[in-house]
Amino acid sequence: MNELLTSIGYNNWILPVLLVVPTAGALVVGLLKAEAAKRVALAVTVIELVLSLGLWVSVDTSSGTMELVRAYRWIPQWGITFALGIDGISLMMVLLTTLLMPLCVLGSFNYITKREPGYYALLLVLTTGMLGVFVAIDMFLFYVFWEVMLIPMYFLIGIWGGKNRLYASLKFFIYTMAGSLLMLVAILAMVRGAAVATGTVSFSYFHLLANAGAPGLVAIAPWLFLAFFLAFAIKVPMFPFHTWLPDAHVEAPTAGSVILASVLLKMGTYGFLRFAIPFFPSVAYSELVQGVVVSLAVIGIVYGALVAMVQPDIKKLVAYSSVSHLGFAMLGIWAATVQGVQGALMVMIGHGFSTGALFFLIGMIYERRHTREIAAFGGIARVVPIFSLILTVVALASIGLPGLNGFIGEFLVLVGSFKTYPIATGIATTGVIFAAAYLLWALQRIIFNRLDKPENETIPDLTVRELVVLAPLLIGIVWMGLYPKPILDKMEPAAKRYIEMARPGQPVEGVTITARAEGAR
Amino acid sequence: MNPSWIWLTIALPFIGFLVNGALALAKPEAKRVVAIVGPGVLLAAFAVAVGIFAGLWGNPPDQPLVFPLWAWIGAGGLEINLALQVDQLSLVMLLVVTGVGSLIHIFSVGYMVADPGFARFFAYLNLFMVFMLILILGSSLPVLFVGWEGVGLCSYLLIGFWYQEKANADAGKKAFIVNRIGDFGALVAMFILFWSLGTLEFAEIATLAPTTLAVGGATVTAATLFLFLGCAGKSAQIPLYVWLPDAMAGPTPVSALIHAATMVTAGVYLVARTSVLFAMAPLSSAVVAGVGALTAIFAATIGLRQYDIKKVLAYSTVSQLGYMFLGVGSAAYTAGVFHLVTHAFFKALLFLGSGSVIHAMHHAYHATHSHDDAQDIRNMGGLKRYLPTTFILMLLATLAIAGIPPFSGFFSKDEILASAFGRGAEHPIYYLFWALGAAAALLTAFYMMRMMAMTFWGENRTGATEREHLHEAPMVMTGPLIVLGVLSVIGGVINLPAFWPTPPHHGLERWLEPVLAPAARLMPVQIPHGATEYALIGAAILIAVVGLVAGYRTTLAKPITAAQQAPEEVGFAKVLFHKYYIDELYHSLIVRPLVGISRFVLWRFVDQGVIDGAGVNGSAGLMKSLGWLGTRLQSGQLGFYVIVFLVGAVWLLHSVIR
Amino acid sequence: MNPIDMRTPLGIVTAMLPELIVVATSLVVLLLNAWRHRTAADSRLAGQVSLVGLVVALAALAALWSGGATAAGPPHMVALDGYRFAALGVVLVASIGGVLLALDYLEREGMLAPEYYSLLLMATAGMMYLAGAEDLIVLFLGLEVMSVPVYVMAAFNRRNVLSAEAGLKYFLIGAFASAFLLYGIALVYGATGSTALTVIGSATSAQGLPVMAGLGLMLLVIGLGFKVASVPFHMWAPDVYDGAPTPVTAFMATGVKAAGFLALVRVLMVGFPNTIDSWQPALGGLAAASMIVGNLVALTQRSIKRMLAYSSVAHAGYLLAAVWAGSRAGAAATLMYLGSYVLTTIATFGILGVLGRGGERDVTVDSVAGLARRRPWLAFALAVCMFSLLGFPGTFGFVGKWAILSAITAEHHRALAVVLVLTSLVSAGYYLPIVRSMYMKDPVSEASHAQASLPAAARIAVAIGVVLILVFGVAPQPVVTSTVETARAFVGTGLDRVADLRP
Amino acid sequence: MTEFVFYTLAAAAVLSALLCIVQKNPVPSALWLVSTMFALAGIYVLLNAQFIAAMQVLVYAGAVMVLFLFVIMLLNLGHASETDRKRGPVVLVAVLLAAGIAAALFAVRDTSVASLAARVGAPEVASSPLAALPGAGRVQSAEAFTNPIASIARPMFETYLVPFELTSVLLLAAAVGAVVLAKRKL
Amino acid sequence: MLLGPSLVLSAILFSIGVAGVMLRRNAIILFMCVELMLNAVNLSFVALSTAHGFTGQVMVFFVMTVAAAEAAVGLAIILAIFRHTKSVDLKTMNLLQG
Repeated sequence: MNELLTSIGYNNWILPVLLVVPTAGALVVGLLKAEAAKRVALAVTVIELVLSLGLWVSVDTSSGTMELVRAYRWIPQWGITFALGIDGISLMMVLLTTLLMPLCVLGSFNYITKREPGYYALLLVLTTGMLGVFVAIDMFLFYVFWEVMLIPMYFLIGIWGGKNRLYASLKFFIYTMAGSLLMLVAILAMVRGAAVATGTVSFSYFHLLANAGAPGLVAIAPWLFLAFFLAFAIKVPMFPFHTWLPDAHVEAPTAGSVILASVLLKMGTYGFLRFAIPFFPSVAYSELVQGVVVSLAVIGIVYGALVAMVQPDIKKLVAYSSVSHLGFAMLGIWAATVQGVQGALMVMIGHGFSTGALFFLIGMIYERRHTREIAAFGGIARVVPIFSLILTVVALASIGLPGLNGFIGEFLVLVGSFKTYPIATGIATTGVIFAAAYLLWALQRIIFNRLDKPENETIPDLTVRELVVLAPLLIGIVWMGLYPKPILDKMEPAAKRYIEMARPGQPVEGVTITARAEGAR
Repeated sequence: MNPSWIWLTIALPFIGFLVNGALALAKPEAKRVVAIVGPGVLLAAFAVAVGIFAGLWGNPPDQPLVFPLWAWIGAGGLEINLALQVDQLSLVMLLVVTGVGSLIHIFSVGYMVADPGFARFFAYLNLFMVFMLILILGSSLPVLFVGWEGVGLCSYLLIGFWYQEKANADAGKKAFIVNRIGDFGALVAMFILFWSLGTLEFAEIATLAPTTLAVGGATVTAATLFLFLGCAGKSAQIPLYVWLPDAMAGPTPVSALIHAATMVTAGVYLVARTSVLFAMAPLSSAVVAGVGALTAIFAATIGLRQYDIKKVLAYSTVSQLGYMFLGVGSAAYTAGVFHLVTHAFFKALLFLGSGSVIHAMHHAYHATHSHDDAQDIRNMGGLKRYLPTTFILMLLATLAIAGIPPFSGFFSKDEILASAFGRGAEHPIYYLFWALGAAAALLTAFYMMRMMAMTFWGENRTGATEREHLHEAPMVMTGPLIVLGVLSVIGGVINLPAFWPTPPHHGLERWLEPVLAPAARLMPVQIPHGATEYALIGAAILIAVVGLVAGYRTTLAKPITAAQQAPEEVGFAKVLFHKYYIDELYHSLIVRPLVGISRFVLWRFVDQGVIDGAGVNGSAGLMKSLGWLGTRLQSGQLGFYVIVFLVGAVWLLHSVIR
Repeated sequence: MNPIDMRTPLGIVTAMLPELIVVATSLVVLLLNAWRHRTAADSRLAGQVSLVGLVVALAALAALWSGGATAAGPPHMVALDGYRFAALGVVLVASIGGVLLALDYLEREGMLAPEYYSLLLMATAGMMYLAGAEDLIVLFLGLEVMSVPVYVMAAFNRRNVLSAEAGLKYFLIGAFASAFLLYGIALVYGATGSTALTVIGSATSAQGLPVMAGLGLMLLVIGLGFKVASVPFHMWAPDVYDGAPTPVTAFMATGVKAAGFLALVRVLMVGFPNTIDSWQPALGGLAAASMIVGNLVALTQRSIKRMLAYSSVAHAGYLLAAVWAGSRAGAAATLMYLGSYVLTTIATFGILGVLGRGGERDVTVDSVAGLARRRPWLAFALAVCMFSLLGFPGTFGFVGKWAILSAITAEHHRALAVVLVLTSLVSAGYYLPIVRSMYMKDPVSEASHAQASLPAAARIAVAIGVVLILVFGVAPQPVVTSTVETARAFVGTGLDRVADLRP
Repeated sequence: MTEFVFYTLAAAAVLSALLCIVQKNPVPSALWLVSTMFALAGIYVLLNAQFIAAMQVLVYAGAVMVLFLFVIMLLNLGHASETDRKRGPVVLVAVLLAAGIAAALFAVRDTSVASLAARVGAPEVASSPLAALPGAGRVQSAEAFTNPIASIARPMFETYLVPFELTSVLLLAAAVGAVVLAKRKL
Repeated sequence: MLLGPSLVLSAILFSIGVAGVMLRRNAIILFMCVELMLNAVNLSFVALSTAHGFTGQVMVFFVMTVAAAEAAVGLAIILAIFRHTKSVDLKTMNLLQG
C-alpha cells in the first residue's frame, strides 16, 4: 500500500490537494441545481475521505515531529509561506474531519430543503477551513484558516438554522472572533520578538517555536499566552467562555451542530496542544495558570454536566455535555503526562464520534417531529426501536461506558491527571456520575416512559440512508472502545513530543513507581 | 479442557446476545429460537466452565493463568491488555455464575414466554452474562471495570425492561446512577493504585503491593476505601443500597440472576480479588466489616415490615450482602466467597420461587381481570396447597438463609460470624460487628418466616374466583427450582467446618488458598476454637430457631387483611414500612437541591444571567449605549462640532508645550 | 528613465504629467460644458471624457513609475518617488471610481450638470498635489484645490436641502480647519525657515523640535486630521457623508481621505522623521479615539449610508494607527490599507447607490433583507465588501489590517493593536447585520429589490472592486511587494523600525 | 515710535476683531472686520511688507469683504437675528477653548529674529546639501530691501511657480463651483 | 523686534476668530470669523518673513487667493442653502444628525 502511494508521489501533493479539492468542489456545487449539488458534494467529500485515508499509512508518526512538511511561496516580504505539515495529532484530526464530512452531507439530504447548492458549497468550504487549521504550520496561514472557517459556519447557522438563528450566528461569530483577534496580535508580537532575536521575519511555526523564549518575548509571555488562551478557550469552550455553544448548537442545522461539536471544538484543544502551551510552557505551567486552567476545566466538567441535566432541549443538553467533555480534554492536556495527553486526544476524537452521532440522531428525530423538546417525546422505544437502540449506544458512549470510546479518553485523562492534580482529578471524576445522570434522565424521558403522545405513535424508524450515516460512527465508537491501541500508538510520539515541549526536563514516561516514605519502612 | 478456551465462556453468551438482539429488532415473534439460543449458549458456557474446572481440578495452578486477547489501551507506562485470568477464585465465580445463570435462563423461558419483549429479554440477559464473565475473568482492574459497568448497564436495561412504566425506568436509572457513584470510587482507587504501583493487573498488584506499600499506610488505606465505595455501590451497601429494592421492578428472573445471585456480589468478589490490599489496610477492613454489619441489620429491620414479596427478598439480599462484607472485612475472604456461593443458590431459589408464586398470582388475577397486586403477600396466604413444589423448595431455602444446619446457609453464615468474633480479640469493635450480625440473623429468620407464613400458610386471601386459577408453574420453571433446592440444601459441603463430622473439610478454603494466601499472611483469619466455637454455633442455631418460630407464630397469630383493606401502618412500623424514609431523605437532601441548583443557580443565574446576560449581552449592550451616547452628541449643530474640534485641538496643542 | 531635473520646465512637466493631464481634462470637460450642458447624453459624454482623462493620467503615472523616475537633485514642490506615484495611483483609482459611480447616478437623480466632472477632476488634481506635495505651500494649495470643488460637489444636488446643508457644514468647518493647517504651516516655516519638507526634515533632525515647530506640527495634524475625519475632528463627516449625493460621498470617503493620509504620512515621515516621539502620542490618541468612537457610534446606526460614514471614521483610526507606527512598515501599511479601503468603499457605495433609488439615506439594514434571494450577485458583492471592511481573512481588507497590525506590534506600544482588534470586533456588530439581513432574512415585500440592478458603469466599478478585494485577499504578493518596496525607498533608513529590529 | 504705532494698531485690530464677533448685525460685523484688516495692513507696513499691506487693503478689504457685504445685502440679512448668538455655558466653554488655543500659541511669544536666525542658521542645516534648495536659504539680497515687489515676484514666479499655477486651478474651480451653485437655472 | 509681539497678536486674533466661530450661528458671520483667522495667520507669515525672507510674504499672497476662492464658493453655498431655508441660521441646519 505504502509503495503504491509512494509511486504516485502521494506524500508530495496530498496536503495541498486535500485543501484544494473541497474548495474547488464548492465552486462547482454552488452553481449546480439542488439535486445535482447534493450528489456532487457527496462525491467530493467521499473523494476527500478516500484521499485522506492514505495518510494513515503514508505518514510515519513515530518521530512525533511534523511530517510531509511543505512550504510554498506566498508572501515572502512578510515572511509568510503556505506551509503545511502533519503529525500524529493532526493526522487524527484530519481523518476525523474527512470522515465526518461525507456523513454530514449525506445526513443533510432531507434536512435541508432550501437553497441547497449554497449549503453544500459552504460545507465544502468549511472542510477546507477545518483541514487547513489542522495542517497549517505557518501562523499566518493558521490564523487565516482559523478565521475563514467562521464564515461558512456563520451562514450555515444563520440561513439554515432554527428560530433564534440570527442571534446565535452573530454570537458565535463575534465570540470566536473576540478571542482570535487578540491571538492575532499575539502572533504578530511573537513574530516581531523572534525577528529581533534572530534577524529573520518569519511566521513559520518552527521558527516561532524555537524563538518563543527570545528575551524580548519572555517579558510579555504572560500576555501573549493570555491572548492565545482566550482564543482557544473560547473555541474549546472552557467555562466561562462557553455560552456561545448552546446557542450555536441549538440553532445550527444538524450538519452544522455535528461539525461544531466534532471538529470545531477540537480546534481549541488542538490550539493549546500545538501552539499555546509549546510556545509558552513556563507560563502555561506557572502556579497561577495551572491553578486557573485546571480549576476551570474541572468547573467545566461538573458545571457543564449539571447544567446539561436541567436542559429542556436535547440539543442544548448535548451542547452543555460538550462543555463537560472538553473539560476532560483540557485537564488531560494540562496534566502533561502521556496518559493525560493521550487521553485528551482520545476524548477529542471520541467526543467527535459520539457527540456527532448524537447530533445526527437528534436531527433525524427532529426531521420527523419538528421539535427538540425532551418533554415532547417519551416511550418512543416502542415505535422506533432501531433509533432507540442507536441512541442508547451513543449515549452510553458519551457517558463513558467502558468498551465504548468515551471511556478510553476519560479514563486516560483521569489516570494521567491524577498524578499531577489529584484533588482536581478527584472532583473531575464525579463527572462520570453527573454524565450518567443527565444522559440517562434524558434517555428515559425520550425513549422510555409511557408513550403518551399520540403524535409520537406514528414516527417512522430510521431509513437506510440514515443508517449509512450512523454506521461509520457506531463502528468507530465500538472500535475505539475495544481497540484504541492503533490510534493511541499513532499519536503517542506526538503526545510525548508535546510533553517534552510543555514540561522540559520532566521525564516523559509518566510512570515512576513512587516508593513513598511509608513504603520504605 | 485447556483453560485457554476460557474466552469461549464469554463468546458464547455474546453470540446469544447477537442472535437474540437481531431477532428482537427484526423478528420478535420467533420465540422458539430465542428459547433455545438464550439458555443454550449459557449451558454451553457452563459446560466449558466445568470442563476447564475439571481440567484444573487435579493440578490447580499456583499462579493465575492470564490469557491476553489483545492489547487494549497503551499510553506511556499504562499498558492494559484485554486479558482473561483463570485462577481458583475466578473459577469458583465462573461456575456459580454460569451455573446459576443457566438455571435462571431456563426458568425465564417459562416465566417470560408470554411477554412481547421475549427476544429482547434474552438478548439483555445474554449480554449481562457477557459482562458478568468479563467482570469475573478480567485480569486487571480496568478490564474488570468493563464488566463492572457493563453489568450495571444490563441491570439498568433489565430493571427498566418494562420501560413503559415510569417507575421501572426510574428504578433502572437510579440503579445506574447510584452504581456510578460507586464507580467513582473504583476509578479513584485505580488512579491511586496506578500511580503508586505502576500497574493495574491483579497478579502484579498482589505481588507488588506488599513490597511497595506500607501496611496500614495512607495510600493503601485510601485505595481500599475508594475501592470499597465502588463495592458498596455495586453490592448495595449503606449508603448506596437504595437502588437494589427498587431494582425489583425488573422481571423476577432478573432479580434472581442479577440482583441476588451474581452482579450484586461483584463487590464481595472484588474485595476478595484485591484481598492483599484490604489485608494491608486494617482500617479499611474494619470499615468494610462495619458497613457490612450495619447494612445487614439495617436492611433486616426494613425487611420486617415489607409486604411486597420481592421487596422482602430484596432487603434480605442487601442484608446478606452485608454479611458477606462482614466476612471479607474480618479477613475471612473464604467465608465471604463461601456465603456468596451459598447465597447465590438459596437466594436465586427464593427469587425464582417468588417468581413462581407471582406467576401463579398474576395468572389468577389476569384470568379474572383483577387489578390487585400480584406481589403483595397480604393477598396470598395458604398457597402451599396450590403450589406445593414451590412451597417446599422455598421452605428449604428459608431454612438455609435462616442458618439451620445442615443447610448451606448455616455453614457460610456461621463461618462469617465466627471470623468476626475472632477478630474481636484483636480489635474489640469486631465484637460489636458480630453482635450486629447475630441480631441480623435473628431478624432474617423472623422476616423470612413471616414472608413464608403469609404466603403459604393460613387462609387464602387471593379472592374466591381468582383462587380457581392458582396452579403450579410448568416444569421448565420448577425444574431449575429443584436443582437450586438441592444446591441450597447441600451447598455447604464445599466448605465444611472442622467440627463437622464428615469430610471434606475446608474444601473451598483449600481450593482458594493460592489466591488468598498473600492476604492471609498479612492478616490471618481468626476463628475461635473450642468452647467459644461451640457456644457461638449453639447461639447461632438458637437464634435461627427462635427467629423462625417467632416469625411463624406472630405472623399467623392474628388474621391478615388483604392489601386493599389493610390498615395504615403506625408508629415505628410505619417508619420501617417506609424504609426509614431514606429515599425521601436522599431525594430532598441531594436530588432536588442538585436539580434546583443546576436549574436556577447554575443555568438561569450563572449561565444566562451572569455570563450571557451581564457578560456577553451586557458588554454588547454597553457598546450600544456608548454608541447611542455618541449619536446624541452628533446633534447636527455645527457650533457643537466646532467645540469638539477645539477640545481636540487644545489637547493636541498643549500636549507639545510641556 | 533619466533623473528628472525639476527646476527646468520640461522637468516639471514630466514630473507632474499625471496632474497636468487631469487638469487638462478638466479644462476639456469645462469647454465641453460651454455648449453642451443640457441633456443626459451631455452629462454622460462629460463623464466619459473624464474617465478617459483619468485613465490616461493613470497610464502616464504608470509610465513614470515603471520608469523609476527620480529627481536629479532634491525634489522640488512635488515629490518624485515611489510613494508619490503610489499615492497618485490610489487617488486616481478613487477618482475613476467616483466617475463610474456618478455616471448613472447623476442621470438618475436629474443632476444634469457636466460641471460635476470638471469639479471632480479639479478636486482630483488637488488631491494629487496634496498627496504628492514636497512643499507645505503646495500642500496647502493642493488641499484647497481639492476642497473647494468638493464643497461644491457635496452641495451639488440643488433640489435637496440635505445636500445644501452638507455642503455648508463641510465648507464652514473645512475653512475653519484650513486656518489651523495654515497656522501650522506658518509656525513650521517660522521654526525651520522653510516650507520644503526635506529642508524641514533636515532641520528637525538636526535641532530637534522647538516649541514653535511642535505647535506647527500639531496644527498640521489637526488640519489633516480634519480632512481624514479623525476623532475629534470628525463631527462633520457623518452629516456630510450622509447628506451629500452618494457618488460624492464615495469620492470624499476614498479620495479625500486617501489624499489626506498620504499627505500626513509625507509630512510626518519627511518633515519630522527623527522627532517621532513628538507626534506619536498625538497620533496614537487620535487613532484610538477614532477607532473607538467610529465603531461604537456606527453600531447604533440603521441607515447604511450613515453607518458607513461612522465606519469611515473608524477606518481613519486604523489608518492613523498605521501612520502612528512611523516606520517603513507603517508607511507601507498605510498605502496598502488605503488601497483596500478605496476599492471596498467604492464598491460599497456603488451598490448602495443602486439600492437606494429614491434616497440612499433610507437604505437601512432592514431594507436590504432578502437581497441574496433576489439579487445574489449584488448581495455577494456587498457581503464581500462588508467582510473586507471588517478585515476578515480572505479579503483585501484583512491584508491591509494585517499590515497595520504588524506595523503597530513592531513598535513597543501594543495597546494600540489591542484597541484596534477590539474595535474591529465591535465593527463586526454592524457589518455582519447587513450580511445577515441580506442572506438570512426574507425580503420585506414581493417588490423589494426589483429595481436594484447595477448600471453598466457602476457594475464595472463594483466588479473590479470585488474581484480585486478577493484576489488581493488571497494572493496579496503584488500589493505587498509594491507597498513594501515603495515604503522602503521612501522612509529614511534611520527611521525604519522593522529593519533595525531593536529589541 | 515704531512700537507705539504697532501697539496702537494691535489694540485696534484686537478691538475691531472683538467687535466683529460680538456684533449682532452682519453688516457692522463685516465693517469691523474690515477695520481689523486695515489695522493689520498697517502692521504689515511696520514689518517691511509694504506690498502685502497694499494687497491686504485691495484684495481683502476691497474685494473679499465687499463680496461679503454684497451677499448680505442680496439675501437681505442686514438685521440682527435673535438666535444668532449663543448664551450661557456655551459662551463660557467657547471663551475657555479660545483661551486654550491662545495660551498654547503664546508659547512662541519669545521668538525673535535673532533666535530664529540662530537656529535656522545652525551649521548642520547650512552645510546640508538641502541648503541649496530653493526656499531653503534666506533670500536676503540687497534687492530685497530696495525693491520689495521684485523680491516677492522673483520667488513667486521662479521657486513657487507650481503653486502659483495651482492657484489658477483653484480660482477656476471656485468660479465653476460658484456658478454651478449660485446660478438660478443651469 | 516686532516678531514676538506680532506672533502674539496673531495668536490673539486667531483665538478671537475661533471664539467667533464657536459663538455665532449666522453662517456669514461665521465665515467672516474664519476670514479673521486667516488674517491672523497672515500676520504670522509676514512677521516670520522678517526672519526668513520673502517666502512668508509669497505665502500670504497665496492665502489671499485662497480666501478669495473660498469666499466665492462659500457665499455661493450660502446662497444655495438660503434658497431652501430662507435663512442662514445654522441652528436650523440640523436635518443631518444622529
